[in-house]
Amino acid sequence: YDYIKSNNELMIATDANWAPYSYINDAGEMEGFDVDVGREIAKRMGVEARFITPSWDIITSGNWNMRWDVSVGSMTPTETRSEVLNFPAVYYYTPAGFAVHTDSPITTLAGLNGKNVCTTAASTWEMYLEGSLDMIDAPAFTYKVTPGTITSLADGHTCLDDTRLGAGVRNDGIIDSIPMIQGAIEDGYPIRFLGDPAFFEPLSVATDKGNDDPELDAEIARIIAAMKKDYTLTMMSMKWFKNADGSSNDYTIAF
Amino acid sequence: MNTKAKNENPVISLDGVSKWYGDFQALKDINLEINLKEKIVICGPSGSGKSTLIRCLNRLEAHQEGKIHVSGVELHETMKDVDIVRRDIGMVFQNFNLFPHLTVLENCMAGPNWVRGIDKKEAEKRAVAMLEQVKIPEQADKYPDQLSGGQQQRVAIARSLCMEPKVMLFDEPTSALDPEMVSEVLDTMVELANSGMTMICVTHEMGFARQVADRIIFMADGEIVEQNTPDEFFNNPKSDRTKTFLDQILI
Amino acid sequence: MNTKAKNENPVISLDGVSKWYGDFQALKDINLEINLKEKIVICGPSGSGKSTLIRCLNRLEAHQEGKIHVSGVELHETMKDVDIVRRDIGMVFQNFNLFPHLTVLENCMAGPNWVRGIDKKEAEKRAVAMLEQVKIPEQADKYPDQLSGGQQQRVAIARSLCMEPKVMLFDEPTSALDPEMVSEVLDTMVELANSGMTMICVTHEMGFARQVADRIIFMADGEIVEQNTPDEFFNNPKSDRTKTFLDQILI
Amino acid sequence: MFVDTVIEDKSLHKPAFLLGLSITVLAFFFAFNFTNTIFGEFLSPVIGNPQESGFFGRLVVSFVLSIIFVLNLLLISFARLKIQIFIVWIELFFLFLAFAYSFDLELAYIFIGEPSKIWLMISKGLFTTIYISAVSIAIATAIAIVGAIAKLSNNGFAYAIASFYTSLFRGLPLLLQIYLIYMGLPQLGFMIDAIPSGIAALSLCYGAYMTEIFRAGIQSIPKGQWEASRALGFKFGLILRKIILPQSIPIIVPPTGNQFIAMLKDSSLVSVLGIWELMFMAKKIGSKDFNNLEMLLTAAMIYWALTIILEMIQARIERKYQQKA
Amino acid sequence: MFVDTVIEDKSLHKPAFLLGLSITVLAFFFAFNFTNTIFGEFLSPVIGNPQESGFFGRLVVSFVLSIIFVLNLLLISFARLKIQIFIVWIELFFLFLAFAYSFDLELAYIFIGEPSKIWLMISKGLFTTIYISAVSIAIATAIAIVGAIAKLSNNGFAYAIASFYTSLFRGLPLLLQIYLIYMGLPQLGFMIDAIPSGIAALSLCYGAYMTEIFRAGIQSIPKGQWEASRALGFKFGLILRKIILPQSIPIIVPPTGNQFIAMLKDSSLVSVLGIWELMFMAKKIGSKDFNNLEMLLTAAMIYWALTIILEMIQARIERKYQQKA
Ligand SMILES: Nc1ncnc2c1ncn2[C@@H]1O[C@H](COP(=O)(O)OP(=O)(O)OP(=O)(O)O)[C@@H](O)[C@H]1O
Ligand SMILES: Nc1ncnc2c1ncn2[C@@H]1O[C@H](COP(=O)(O)OP(=O)(O)OP(=O)(O)O)[C@@H](O)[C@H]1O
Ligand SMILES: [Mg+2]
Ligand SMILES: [Mg+2]
Repeated sequence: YDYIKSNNELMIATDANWAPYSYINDAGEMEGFDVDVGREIAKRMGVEARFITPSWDIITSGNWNMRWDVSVGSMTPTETRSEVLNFPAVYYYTPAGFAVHTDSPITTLAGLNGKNVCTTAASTWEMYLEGSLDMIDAPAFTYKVTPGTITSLADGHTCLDDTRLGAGVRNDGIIDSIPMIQGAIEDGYPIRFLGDPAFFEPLSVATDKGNDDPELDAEIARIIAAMKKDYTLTMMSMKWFKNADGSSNDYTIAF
Repeated sequence: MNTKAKNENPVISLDGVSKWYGDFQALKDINLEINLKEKIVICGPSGSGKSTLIRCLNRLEAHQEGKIHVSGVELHETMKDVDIVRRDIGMVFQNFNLFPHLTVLENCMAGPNWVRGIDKKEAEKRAVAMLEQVKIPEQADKYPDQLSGGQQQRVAIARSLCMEPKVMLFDEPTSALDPEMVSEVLDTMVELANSGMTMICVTHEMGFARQVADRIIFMADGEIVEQNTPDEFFNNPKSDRTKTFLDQILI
Repeated sequence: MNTKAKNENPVISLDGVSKWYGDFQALKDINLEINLKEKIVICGPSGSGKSTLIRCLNRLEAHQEGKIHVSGVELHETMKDVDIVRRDIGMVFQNFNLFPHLTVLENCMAGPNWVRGIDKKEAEKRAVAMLEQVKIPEQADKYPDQLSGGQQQRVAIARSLCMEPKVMLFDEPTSALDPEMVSEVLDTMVELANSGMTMICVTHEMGFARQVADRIIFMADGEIVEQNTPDEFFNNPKSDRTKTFLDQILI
Repeated sequence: MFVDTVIEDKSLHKPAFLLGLSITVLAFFFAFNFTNTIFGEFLSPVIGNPQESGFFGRLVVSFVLSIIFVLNLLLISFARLKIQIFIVWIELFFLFLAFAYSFDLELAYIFIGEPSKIWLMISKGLFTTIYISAVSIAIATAIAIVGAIAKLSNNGFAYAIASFYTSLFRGLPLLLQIYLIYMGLPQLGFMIDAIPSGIAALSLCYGAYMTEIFRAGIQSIPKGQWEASRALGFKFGLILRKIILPQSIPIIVPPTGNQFIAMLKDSSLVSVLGIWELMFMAKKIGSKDFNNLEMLLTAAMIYWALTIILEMIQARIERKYQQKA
Repeated sequence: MFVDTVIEDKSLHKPAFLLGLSITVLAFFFAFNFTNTIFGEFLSPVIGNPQESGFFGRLVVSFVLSIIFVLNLLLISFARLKIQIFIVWIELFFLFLAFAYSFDLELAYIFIGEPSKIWLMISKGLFTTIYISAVSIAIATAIAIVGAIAKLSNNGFAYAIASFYTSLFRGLPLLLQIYLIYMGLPQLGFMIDAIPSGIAALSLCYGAYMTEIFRAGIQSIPKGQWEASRALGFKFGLILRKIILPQSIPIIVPPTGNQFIAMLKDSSLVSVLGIWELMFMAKKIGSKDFNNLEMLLTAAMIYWALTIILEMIQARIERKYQQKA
């Protein structure tokens, strides 16, 4: 932590692949909910924020070797991840939900049982479909769908594109984060939500276990708690997570 | 020596043949008839179009004007059966062009077996016979690179003979050879001539020409300047260019 | 003809040299001394070790026993300065080995310019002079592939001469040539011999040997069977093998 | 390839062939229904609403298409060779564009915004891509020469190390090499940044492939060239540089061109280290607005343009060295 | 390469060189602190707790390491060539393993579970990888031969199409090609499954690279071979198959080996289509339990093994065809 102070710079890793969490805006700069949260953490530490964008695999492998200090990248804390990373503070929850093609005959979650559901490979959503989700600090949830086949693709976008081809063509439905599906719908994809959110996953700031720094972890936990308390986080969530009708979502609490 | 027999159904006839490489005219209005069993020797200074002429006969080169008939078939740009004509015309190159990845025997069997459809046994028998005729049956299992130049050239001759051609073309077959090897190749060719093969040879071996040729054709600048029997040609050349050429070559 | 002068500071001396290829002994206990300005012709049947012997002299081949000294420097496996020795020994190969990607002039300039550190102007002047000596200055800007065999071999000689060697080695320099070209190369070599160059030639051109050799060495089976002046060698051969060989070659 | 003097006749100019061709093409266009494409719309004056035109519409569309196709072939066949090639290229290019267009792409997307998306990609990504590729290519070539010499030497250590190297770095996936260098070297006490890691991994991997190419090239030069050079007293490095490598260029260049082109695109793998190169920019910008494919295609066009430049350089080098041989 | 007869002396057997080498190596090991590695632990009887041994510990460790290193070199240098190569390979292999080990990998991980992770990978992934690669390689080779002939022909259409093809498919990133085929063909009315799409994309892309290689190979055969074949009345296909291609093998094989090896690994790109090949299995199994690197390394070892098999086949082919030439 002293190191960060003396450099006057907090290096924040985040995968720039996910609007509206963190992405590259039209001016070619980083922007998004995670980015705002990261900036705020740095501000409250009294240092400058600097973002770098290594791939998800690299961030989650641990052993950061002080290339960056924290990850503010919507990471779900799981048992296995906690072997290499510390999760000092959960800063919001994101709902995961199912969706199907607008022409799909399926109307209830149960309708997806035994069907072909598409999702991102090695994601929490896939673990949910497999019934093997092991989140830490997670709100309670139940497994509501037991698909017949799970099509897991490296890139979640491909699932959305496949669904677009028609109901039952390449899959019968998908599971993804609700904001992501929302974005696709707004972009004109012929899909609709199916049922309520399936589960809420907690998303946390992460630090490197290989370079254990309890002081840093404590500081982050303190800052996140303060940000929750003065509603900074809520404001940010309202700013970034908007529904089609213009209303906003506060994802800092699970319900 | 046979007597010349003009115009009685020639194997090869050229009728006003001209050929250009780009702007340069390599053959100029060539008229020529060659009969079965005739032995023709073509000579002339370098660049006079000798190679070009005989390469037109099996259409390794294309002529642009005039007509060439081989066994009655006209050679032209869009003919379907040039392969069949080529099978009837054996050709021996200055630098042998044996297939280096095949043994001597395989080189000789390739033609009969692959394009004439003769079965392997038969093709091998024929190949061995031809290798015996050129006197190197013992080299059958070697690769071309392991042979001397003279041996390679004799294999090339045997390879052509295996196709049982009606006519053999030779383009300076001895000029890439060490002198010790020239005579062994010439011996082979003389034997072949005596067996009655129709032959057209580009060569400067005047001894060979005297011994076997029915007719000697002298070319210069893409034209046939003179053609005659060897006796007449050597002893009584008609044109001045022939005289100059003979003076140079028979010093 | 010079008289033989033994043991007065030879340029090259071999002392009990033996060489094996695997199990096969190609050179057997060779003892030989060659003096400055001497012209040596080596002959002998194929496979007798002639090429092997002269290739050992500039260490293109390694010998395993005995000692070879060139200008007083011993050739051995781990010598540092083999390059320097090699610069003093020109070598002309049977198949020329010109550098095909360089022009004739560049072929001749390469040695002086790249390894002797002579500047380009000077190297070019020398190259042109040597090309004039071998009588092909007009080919300077062509590439080797555009020359006849005889011309190529003369370029190879010029290329070696540009390094101003003390000794020239020739390994059958005319045996890959068309007969018309043999004499032009031999003429060049005779001229070179007359200019006083130390020369060691493997060749079967016995006319050449008679004309220039101070000593003829006859090899068989990896041994020096006989060495003598040309007169003695041709008219009065001592060993039976020499006689047999001469009978074959001078038919 | 040495072309025969017996050219197949321009079969296109024979009526029978032309008829056969037309019928085949017609059948083809008929089998793959093109009624609902832009052609259908184009012909709507004749066939009415394409969607409802049924069998008749399909027939008309395919008939018109096949007429266009055959006429086109016929016209081109009368042109000179160079012009033929040029026209066919242009037509194929537009076909490709039409294919891409069939994805319902919002092509305007890449030009909107201030700065426009495409400018963003080029300004932020292209330079990095070219820089990384160029440096890696240079290093890989150097490695390849050393590697080829080692593989051809009779020194046990050199041979073993070089052959282990080529085997390992050709054998492991490039992505893993990037990970290992980026994450592994710090464990040994070398802290190495993202761009140097990327360059190191690309150079080592492509160096291994190119070692094999250079080895084959050097091996193809006859022994006599070595002997003649040695006889002139040339040292090893000089022989290699001035005599052997220049002669092996015609053999080395075509597969090396392949490697350069492949490296250009594989350089996008370093984006996993957070390097903002061309592909990274394309993916990240595109995924935000769900215009993935537009951006990917834009990136692809840029790669293609770079490839064509490399191809032209390659062709020029080949022509230069073929003249001399 | 033709090796000179003047061999550099085994410098290793000269005392001065040996001393210099030892000092350099010592300095190297000292500069990169190895005290905290397994070697430190090994020497703890001498230096006490490695963490606290300080300067003395560092010196001892580096001294022991450099002694081992130099002795090892010296011993190997006395062995015969083949054995030298073998030993150096083995040592390098263990060094690589040690390097991988430095990542604190849970190697046991890949063997646990019923069925074990590695078995899962091999049983579900390996076959698919091999199947896809083998089919794609076969198709790519066929395309390459046709492409090379077209590029060398003097037919305007053939040349234009072939050169457009090589340019386009070498120019676009493979991933995009996979997407375009998988998502684009359905738009034209061809529904095509994941595996055929993957195979099509791989074949087309590698076919383009190999076209260039085959073109160079065919071009390298002298004109005389064509003329002699024609004079015997061989038809084009026969000449190519029996005369030209067999002779161009020594030139074609090394770069083609490169392509086969690269294709093996690029086949992993088809995992974006949800095909369960080797890399997909590795990533999927690994990332779930956060044992990414273990699984990646396991996959890498399998790829490497396949690469070595390909290399051995290549070496055998090269040897066979070099004997005849
Ligand atoms: N492929 C070609 N392109 C252009 N010109 C050519 C070609 N082949 C031959 N020529 C030219 O055509 C003329 C005749 O060549 P040809 O090879 O037939 O002569 P030649 O009589 O066989 O001579 P030589 O005795 O040297 O073989 C020469 O001037 C030559 O330069
Ligand atoms: N690289 C080699 N490996 C094995 N044996 C060889 C090698 N080079 C030459 N020999 C053998 O050594 C012997 C002598 O060869 P060398 O080339 O010196 O003979 P030569 O007298 O020059 O014969 P020629 O007149 O045919 O050139 C021959 O029996 C030959 O087979
Ligand atoms: Mg000629
Ligand atoms: Mg010899």
